[in-house]
Amino acid sequence: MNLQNLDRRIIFAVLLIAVASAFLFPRPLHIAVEPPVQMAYDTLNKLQPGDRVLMAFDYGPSTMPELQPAALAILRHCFQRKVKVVFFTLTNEGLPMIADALSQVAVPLDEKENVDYVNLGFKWGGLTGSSVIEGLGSNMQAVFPVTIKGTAYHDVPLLHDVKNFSDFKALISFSAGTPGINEYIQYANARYHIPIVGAVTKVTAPREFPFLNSGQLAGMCAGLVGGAEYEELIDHPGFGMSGLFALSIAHLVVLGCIVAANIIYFFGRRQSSR
Amino acid sequence: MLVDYFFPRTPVIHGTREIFLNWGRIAVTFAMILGLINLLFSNFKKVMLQSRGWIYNLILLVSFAVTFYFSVPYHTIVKDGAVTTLKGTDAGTVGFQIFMNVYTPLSATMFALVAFFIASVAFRAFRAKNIEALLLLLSAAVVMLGSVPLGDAWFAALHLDSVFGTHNLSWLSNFVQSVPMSAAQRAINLGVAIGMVSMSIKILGGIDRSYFGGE
Amino acid sequence: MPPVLDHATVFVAMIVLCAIILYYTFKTTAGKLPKLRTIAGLSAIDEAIGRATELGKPALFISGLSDIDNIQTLAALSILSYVAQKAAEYDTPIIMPNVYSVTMVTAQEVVREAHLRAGRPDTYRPDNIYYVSDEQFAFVAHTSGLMERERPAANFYMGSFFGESLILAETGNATGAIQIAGTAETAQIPFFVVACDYCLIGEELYAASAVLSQDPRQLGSIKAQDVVKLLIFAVMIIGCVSETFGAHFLMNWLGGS
Amino acid sequence: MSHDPWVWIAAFLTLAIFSFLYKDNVFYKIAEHIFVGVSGAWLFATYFQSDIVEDMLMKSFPHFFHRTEAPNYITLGGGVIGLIILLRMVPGFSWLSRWGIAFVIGFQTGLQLFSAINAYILIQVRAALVSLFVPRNIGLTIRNWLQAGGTFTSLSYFYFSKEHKGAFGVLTRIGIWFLMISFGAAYGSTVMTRMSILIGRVYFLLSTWLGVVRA
Repeated sequence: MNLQNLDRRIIFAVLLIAVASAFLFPRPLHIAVEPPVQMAYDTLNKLQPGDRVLMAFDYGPSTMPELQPAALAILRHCFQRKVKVVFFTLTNEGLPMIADALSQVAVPLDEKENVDYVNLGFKWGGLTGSSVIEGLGSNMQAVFPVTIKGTAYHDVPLLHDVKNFSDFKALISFSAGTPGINEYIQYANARYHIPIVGAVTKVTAPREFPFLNSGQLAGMCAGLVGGAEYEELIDHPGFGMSGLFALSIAHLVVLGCIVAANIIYFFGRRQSSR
Repeated sequence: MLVDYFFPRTPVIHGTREIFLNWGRIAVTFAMILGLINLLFSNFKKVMLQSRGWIYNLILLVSFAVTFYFSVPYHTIVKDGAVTTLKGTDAGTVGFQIFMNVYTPLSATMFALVAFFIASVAFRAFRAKNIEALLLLLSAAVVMLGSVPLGDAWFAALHLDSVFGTHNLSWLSNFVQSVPMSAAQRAINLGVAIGMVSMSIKILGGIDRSYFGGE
Repeated sequence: MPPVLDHATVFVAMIVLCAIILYYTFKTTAGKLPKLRTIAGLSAIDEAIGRATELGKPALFISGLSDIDNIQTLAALSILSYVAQKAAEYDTPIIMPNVYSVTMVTAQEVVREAHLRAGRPDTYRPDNIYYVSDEQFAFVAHTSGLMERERPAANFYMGSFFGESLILAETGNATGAIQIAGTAETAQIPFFVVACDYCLIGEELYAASAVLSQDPRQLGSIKAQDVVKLLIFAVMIIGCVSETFGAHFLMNWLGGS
Repeated sequence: MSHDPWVWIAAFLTLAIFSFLYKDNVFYKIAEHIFVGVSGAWLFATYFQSDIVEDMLMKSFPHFFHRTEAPNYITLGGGVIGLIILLRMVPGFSWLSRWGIAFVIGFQTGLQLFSAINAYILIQVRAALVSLFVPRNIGLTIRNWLQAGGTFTSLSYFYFSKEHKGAFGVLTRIGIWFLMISFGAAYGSTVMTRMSILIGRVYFLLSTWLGVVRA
């Protein structure tokens, strides 16, 4: 048998089994919390019961494994602090993400819709979302006259005396691209000075570091790892934690493939040169 | 467009740009109708002729029809005297359920196949046959190890940190990405941009018309 | 959003670039064509079509996952024009599934013209160039299935690709096809480089259509691109040296701090 | 184990796509054709609702939708371009569709020409201008040499007017090394994102569907 042309289905099977067993037999990983995540946690931990925050779910199913862990952990943290949450999204794909977060966190914690949280739904704000963000800064009711369930804005107790960004303590952006966190920094933070906390995908994280350094971002979770770190901070392990273990295992499988391929290659070359 | 860039604060011109972008989006929807007619017609033909595998073409037509029926129309709901209009794609409709439980898993699973191919390519193509291949696989391995907590944990377990201090694997991975990788990518981007400018000028000047079918 | 430079700077740069490109484009005549280095992926096109012909299998062409408004797609269709002509001469069918209907329509024109040039208008099959879905992964699901069933012997991936690049390239590899890719998407180049037989890297995609056409004006435009690069080399050397000695005039002109 | 029939549908489709890794089969073919059908109809529904109905018809004929704002007929322009593209299907008028396509190409080419010069040429060149000697900081000096040298040599690979031979060949060879390091690093850094999508699907199967893993 020629190992150099190993049936690739064997590799597929190894990877699938490795990932599945990582979930079935999880091992606790020692997670060091990075400063950006700690900053995010500290910012939200300072909130008082009754304070309000905005949550923007600007991502869809394809980036869900990366961003949902952070979203769930941060939402749970807010509810633990008795902070009231207003949801919206600038992308149509964000709606199911909000629905999923609510069913996983708000429903089990028995939070009341329209009192403890409200979902304003989706609004197209142009390619950069600027028209919606500007609107939220000046007159929120004009942008979202009704909630996603069709309740009129003034009939929602939570929104009773809410006019614009100044009635919120923070804007939390779960962002997969544009429109997303950079637009909130550019329009909402620069003009209305609302603190921005964010969760972004691992690949887009490097370009956000300058904003963390300049203080335009008050904290950030990057990818699944960031989500796992936040879970560690609120002491509620979830998908982020178990996912991170699976992720490490998957990386090892890929590295193993590279190592195995090279060993086989050198061994084969020696034999043929003889 | 060029005019818009140089006079961005002129409201009339800026408005024109918005209008053009808007027209573009509307035109795309009409263009999609053209594609859908092509798709439905060719599948219908195969079903009618009962050509090889026609049953799958029928499955395609049926799933299109079912989704179309549930998601395209607007529904008016009267509840407690209040009238709300729901789109067939809004949360809570059957169309939305199809999106969440048919479209989304299909799309995500298709995307997930990439993970398997990443592993199979690692086995097939990352062999140190020459210097180029060696550099390729070394930088890949460093960045991969540096991006999961395991890499630095091993680094510490081997007591390498007593020699290198904070210059651990995640430091090295960041260095590789921010220096040689960004330098090479800058060169690629420069080349791409120059090629793009020259291609644009050829198109705007009518020098390259091959995409139009020659003439 | 990248930082926006002073408009005067951009304006000057644009005038200079356009002037260089137009000058060389119109100066070059059939008499003295510029000598260019060989581009590995291009010489392989004939070989790939030839092999498909030997095996009696079709060739597969994908013009990327962007609409016609992306310049990469236009570059891809230029290459298609050459590939389709070669394939028509050898009487090998080209299959081309599409993500966008306008690309499909344009590609049909391109292939029809190519068959006319090859003198084989009778073998043109518009049904082989068809629309699949605007959705990225539905298109990929269809195309992967197609590769397994039709087993094309030559696969061309030209244009802009995204997360799906590796699915196409690895499925194609498993079916034993010769694969030639070309993209200017920086994030996908690595996948094509490792998984395909040949890959046009970045700018090579744009240069390809000019080289394939052997049209003096188009070749002149490549000469112009090289002159622009010489200019950039000069700016880099002067800039780095002057930065070393603490003179920041170039940096300031480019809007740096 | 889930009792929701929608979850079972999603699980079936997930497994059907994964089965392609073994080989092409009936289940994959079913899933593939469902995907093409459903995605076509669903995307059309969202485009139709947001672009044709809300952006075009509602703005042009507001009274018809019981709205009070003034009609804005300009949005109909997108519809006109769209119809021109559709004329392709009418024999004898297909030449007109070229005009619709030409509009889209011309518009976008102008747009891209501009951003290419600004973002990809000037700003990239600027980033490559670094000081080649930083007093009392050897680390930064080396870093800057790698930055500038990497860009310079990699760009020389894209110089077409000269064969890669002699002294120029050495330069391009180093350029290729930088390109290879960058490809390896880019590959390594995407592993994480791609793997997390696979992990999301496996988690769906084990937790949402089978319920053997608790969050």
